[in-house]
Amino acid sequence: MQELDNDRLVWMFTQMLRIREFEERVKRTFEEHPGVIRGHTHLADGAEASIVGSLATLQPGDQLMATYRCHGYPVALGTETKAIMAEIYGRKDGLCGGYGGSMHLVDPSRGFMGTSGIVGQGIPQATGLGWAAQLRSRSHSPQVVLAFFGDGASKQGAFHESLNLASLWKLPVVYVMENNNYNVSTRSEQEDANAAAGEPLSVKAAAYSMPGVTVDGGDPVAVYEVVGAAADRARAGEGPTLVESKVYRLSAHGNIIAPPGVPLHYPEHEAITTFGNREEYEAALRGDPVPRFRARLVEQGVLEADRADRITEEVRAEMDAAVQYALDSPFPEAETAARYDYVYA
Amino acid sequence: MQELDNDRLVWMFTQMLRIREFEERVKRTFEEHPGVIRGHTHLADGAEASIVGSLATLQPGDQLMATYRCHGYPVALGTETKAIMAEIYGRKDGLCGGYGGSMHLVDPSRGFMGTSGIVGQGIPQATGLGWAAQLRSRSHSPQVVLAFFGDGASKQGAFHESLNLASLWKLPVVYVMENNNYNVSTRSEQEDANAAAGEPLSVKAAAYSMPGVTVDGGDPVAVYEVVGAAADRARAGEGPTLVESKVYRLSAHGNIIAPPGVPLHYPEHEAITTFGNREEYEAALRGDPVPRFRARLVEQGVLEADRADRITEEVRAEMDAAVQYALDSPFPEAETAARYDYVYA
Amino acid sequence: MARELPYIAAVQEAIFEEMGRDESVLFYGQDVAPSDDDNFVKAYGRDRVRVSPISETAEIGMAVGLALAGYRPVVELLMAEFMLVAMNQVVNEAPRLRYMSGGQVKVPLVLKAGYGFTAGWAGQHTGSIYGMFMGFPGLKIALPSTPADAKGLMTTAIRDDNPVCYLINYLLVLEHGDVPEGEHAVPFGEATVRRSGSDVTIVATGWTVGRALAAAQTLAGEGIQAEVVDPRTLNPLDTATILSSVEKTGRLVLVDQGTRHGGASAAIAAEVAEHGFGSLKAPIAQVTALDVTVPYSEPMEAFVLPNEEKIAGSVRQVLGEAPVAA
Amino acid sequence: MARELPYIAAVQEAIFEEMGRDESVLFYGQDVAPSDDDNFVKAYGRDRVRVSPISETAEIGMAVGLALAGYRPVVELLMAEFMLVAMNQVVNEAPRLRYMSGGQVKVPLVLKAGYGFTAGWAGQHTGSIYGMFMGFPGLKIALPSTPADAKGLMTTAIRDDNPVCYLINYLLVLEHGDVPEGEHAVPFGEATVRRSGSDVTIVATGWTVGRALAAAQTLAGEGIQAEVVDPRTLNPLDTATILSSVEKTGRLVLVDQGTRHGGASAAIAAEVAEHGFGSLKAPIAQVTALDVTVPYSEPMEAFVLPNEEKIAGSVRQVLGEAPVAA
Ligand SMILES: Cc1ncc(C[n+]2csc(CCOP(=O)(O)OP(=O)(O)O)c2C)c(N)n1
Ligand SMILES: Cc1ncc(C[n+]2csc(CCOP(=O)(O)OP(=O)(O)O)c2C)c(N)n1
Ligand SMILES: [Mg+2]
Ligand SMILES: [Mg+2]
Repeated sequence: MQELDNDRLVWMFTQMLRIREFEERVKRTFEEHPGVIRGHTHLADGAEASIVGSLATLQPGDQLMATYRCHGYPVALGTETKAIMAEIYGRKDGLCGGYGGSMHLVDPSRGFMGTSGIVGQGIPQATGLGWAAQLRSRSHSPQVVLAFFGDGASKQGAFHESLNLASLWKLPVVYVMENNNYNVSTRSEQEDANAAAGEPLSVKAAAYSMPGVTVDGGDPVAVYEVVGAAADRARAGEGPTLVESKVYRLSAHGNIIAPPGVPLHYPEHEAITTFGNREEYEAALRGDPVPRFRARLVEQGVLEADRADRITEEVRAEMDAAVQYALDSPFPEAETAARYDYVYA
Repeated sequence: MQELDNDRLVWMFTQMLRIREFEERVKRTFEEHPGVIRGHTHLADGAEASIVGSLATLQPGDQLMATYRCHGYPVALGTETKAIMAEIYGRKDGLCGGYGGSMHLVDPSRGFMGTSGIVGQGIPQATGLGWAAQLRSRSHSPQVVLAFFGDGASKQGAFHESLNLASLWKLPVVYVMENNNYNVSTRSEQEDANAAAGEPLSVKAAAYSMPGVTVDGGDPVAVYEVVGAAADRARAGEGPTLVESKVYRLSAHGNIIAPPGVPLHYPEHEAITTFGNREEYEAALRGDPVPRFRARLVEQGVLEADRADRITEEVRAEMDAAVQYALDSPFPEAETAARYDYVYA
Repeated sequence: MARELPYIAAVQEAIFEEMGRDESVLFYGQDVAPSDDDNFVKAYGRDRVRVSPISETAEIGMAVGLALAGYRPVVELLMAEFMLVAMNQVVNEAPRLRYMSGGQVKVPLVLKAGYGFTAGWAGQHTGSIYGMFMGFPGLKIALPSTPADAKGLMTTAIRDDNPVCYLINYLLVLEHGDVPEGEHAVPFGEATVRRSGSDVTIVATGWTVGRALAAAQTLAGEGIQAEVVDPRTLNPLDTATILSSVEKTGRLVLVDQGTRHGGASAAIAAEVAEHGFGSLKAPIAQVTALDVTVPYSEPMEAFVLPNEEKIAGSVRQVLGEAPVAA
Repeated sequence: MARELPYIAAVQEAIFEEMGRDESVLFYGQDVAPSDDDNFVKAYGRDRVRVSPISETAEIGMAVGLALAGYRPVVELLMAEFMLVAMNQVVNEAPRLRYMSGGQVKVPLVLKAGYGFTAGWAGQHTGSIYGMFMGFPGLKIALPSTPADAKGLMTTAIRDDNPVCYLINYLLVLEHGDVPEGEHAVPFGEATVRRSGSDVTIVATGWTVGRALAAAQTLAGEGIQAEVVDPRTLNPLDTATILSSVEKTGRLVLVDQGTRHGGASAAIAAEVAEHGFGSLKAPIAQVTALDVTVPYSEPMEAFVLPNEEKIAGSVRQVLGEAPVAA
């Protein structure tokens, strides 16, 4: 694991900000351009530190998989935000040509091998990437796979089966559970026996004889260190690790679910709408990882306040341009739905 | 949990013997009456102490579920062995009228709610019985459900999902894993990360914040005590327990798998056929729980040798009669396959 | 007395009322009442109403166990695809246990799930996959297309002593319609004729019923009288009503939100090609979704789906065909 | 050069040979080579040949990941029912990822499983459930009925850049037949005519091909010439060959080891009722398994299945039917 020098720290801050500003624009699209986004979107706001801290450990050739809550990864990996936004808007110039949409971003050229919209189902796929990485590591430098998923996903059989196999075969995978304490509107302690007992979810690692670590997912450096150590271990052939990264989702699970014709929007967070607990949500806002990290870097003299402002402006301009690009992009021709060369390779 | 008095100990020995003698006859049927048993049978020889020690904890109203390796439970519960054998022979007088066969014994009148032939799939079903038992316990005496399954089954997602739920809801279920160290011809340490690390499989309980206990499944009294304590805990509303009961399967996984026309038989144990390890198998034979328990009872003066012999003779006569009864029982009328009142209630 | 209700409210009303009538009815699933401030919880308590983890295999498997123990669980599964992770429980356990036991047990349970959410939900959430449940004797399948049926079929599903896949069409959830107050049960296995006509029979389910009726309206303007039949349940399938309609019209167009080989319309075509062949004056046409995964982008998504124009076009085509020479 | 091999050996030979030709082919699954004393392990090593836990969701999900990373996994799944616990990976992941990605990825993998083991394997292990895979564009389905095809279709399955369900009929595993030595690939989507005839077309797959040929033999003695067509793959489905046979014979009997509404024969009936209607001189008959779970006891099990007599009887019936009056 490499030391984080100042440039890298600033890069991390920048990526966190890029994710945040991207997601804000996705969210605002529902207000500013009603009807432009359809279906279901899920935002990464609140998880930026966890995502960036994790991705900062990647080396060339490494790969990752994620869930429907997937915008943040390709943004940080360098996929063009124009292409991501155009995908979310269902446009021809979208990352997946409009075939995939918000839940199904894929950018193999950057190691982002895709997502599953079905809870937990990306975990075994990432484990398969791990086997492939193990084989590639025989002839290349050691490679690692990051598997991202939610706390709720750890109650799917797929989680259990995959972690056992990865540990047994010492696959170079780091399982990063982004624990935001909610499955849609259900709280962890309502659905997880460990959580109900006040235990961290990383104790589940014991069932797979693998290390389990819990980390503050709001601190990108802490995440970097924990995921980095796990990645080093994986590269050394010592097998997988379960990392529980504690985050707070700052938006509702997703936009409202409604049939065509009903204007979509983001409701308030479930802490408020389901449990009437506005204080929980506001405490989370006060601990927002993006301003927190900015303040820390400024305080530590890593980043000057006006440089931070400049970065912020640049990022905002990038994201505004992404929105405009996506709005201007044409829809795919209807008949291209019948591209059977996309059905069968 | 009740003290095991001498009568109860003798009852336990008798049930173990009944299971053993029953299974021996199933096995011998392949030699003595070729073609009479079809499909796939799985024997409980070696697991008698575990089964009987577990079932000895049951109280009226309690229920259980098991796997395809299911002959032993109803034998010990008092289901007529004639009816069980007739089912295995596909006869009209079979326990399930010939519809189910060896893998699908059911006797709801004795709390034996059935089996699944699909690995792990009975576990959530037993968990559902546990919810029902929890509800019944509100108005009746506290009731318990035993869920039996193999070591291999603990690598199915169904295991993981069920144990979490049971712990979360404090369902009165005892999960009894019969660990015979094999999935067909694969050894536990080849497929289980805990086993590969030399850990007991009961450590998996940590992932569900429930107690996990490992017990010598060759000792019916030890099993009785461990399962009994777990059942007491369940009845007290304190939730489920995972019990790993270590047994050795004394026959091959099942009879050979072959299409119609090929005579079926039981091959040697996989320790020998797959791994060439005859010593492992012979050591297991030397530790055979049935003679071991007999010797112990005789030695402790609980059971006189000649009474044990008499019991043995009675049991053998019962099982011979079961075979004869099953051989004599007619086949179901072919057209009764179309009993649509069995398809739809 | 009937009043207007949205389809989804009619479904919930049926569950709520059945829970009031029968203590053995339980209701649980993901995001079912995480807060105690919920009508179901307030009326029936936490013993009977629970929120569960994202564990479909356990959720459905538990339903099987509960049913064996004498309860009538209704499991909220949100979307039909989520049953795929637990498909063995759905098709290889629940519907088989009674038969395998020689009639000793019964397995009354309801798997409530949505399907066909072609509203930008993209590749993994939009499947009209009801056809894949049709090959499993013992498993009933209900596909309500109106608010009244949504209530009536749910009532029947809960009372049925067998496992039922009760499939909500997500595109219809806010459709309003008259729904009877109080007890309302629609029998399984009885198709309904949504519109009478003498020239062609259109069979449609769920959301496509509305598309078929719209097409029939257009066709009426051209002097073509289409009869629209809604089977309402795929198992049991009321072939008698379909056959007698085809006997009258001599022509059959099948509409399916699912893919062409996916099951429902193909099964109906096969029944009619065998048992109603003598009535047929033209080929049986299928208007199904294209054989692709549903794409996200709106124009592509629309292109994939059956619609009024495709249905009307297909009707015109089967009417244009000359009667078959012997 | 061909030599006699049992069907199951032909399958294994294809895998073995493809592994020799292409390093990216991997082979794993439950009870695949637990001992190192195994030909696959000796030839290709533990990097490429592994025994896995009873974890179908992980096994199949890993195959998807491996395929995305450029490998060609062949997963041993033993019996088709065991895929039911992992059905989302099979039908909602593997076949959709390419399309959803706008063609960016491909997912070459083979799911090898048995089906139809109606030999006393009772309710949960005997399903002929291939039909339920037919509604998922992107997912190919191969059903070899001879040792030569067993080899040739496996070779093609491994080379195919898409997910393939390769389904072994368990009743055929010891059937012997000529199998070409060395490279042998049977193309997907090409039905084969197993017997020519002019009076009726019988379409059959897997184990039922033999039953259909036996029935055809019997019928020949009565002066009836049946043509027996084996589609070999259900997706792609070679409707052209079936249609041209029906054009010649005017009559169609479909044989299916699965249930009546389960998919395969219904889908074929629907295709012909739409595209071959003009050729039909009689109803399309389906000879399928009864709509029950397969019972254990031999006489009941036999009663449930299609067989020579039922097929021959059905052929006589469609030939007895008067040509349809217009
Ligand atoms: C198998 C399955 N069941 C249910 C759903 C519906 N669903 C979508 S997201 C979600 C919550 C997931 O929670 P978690 O894993 O914690 O991830 P988060 O959304 O909080 O990031 C649920 C229940 C699904 N997509 N797949
Ligand atoms: C889901 C599933 N996968 C595979 C099988 C095939 N199978 C039947 S028994 C068995 C081994 C089970 O091992 P274990 O759970 O340890 O039970 P045991 O047979 O040793 O009692 C396997 C793999 C199955 N029946 N179901
Ligand atoms: Mg979460
Ligand atoms: Mg075992």
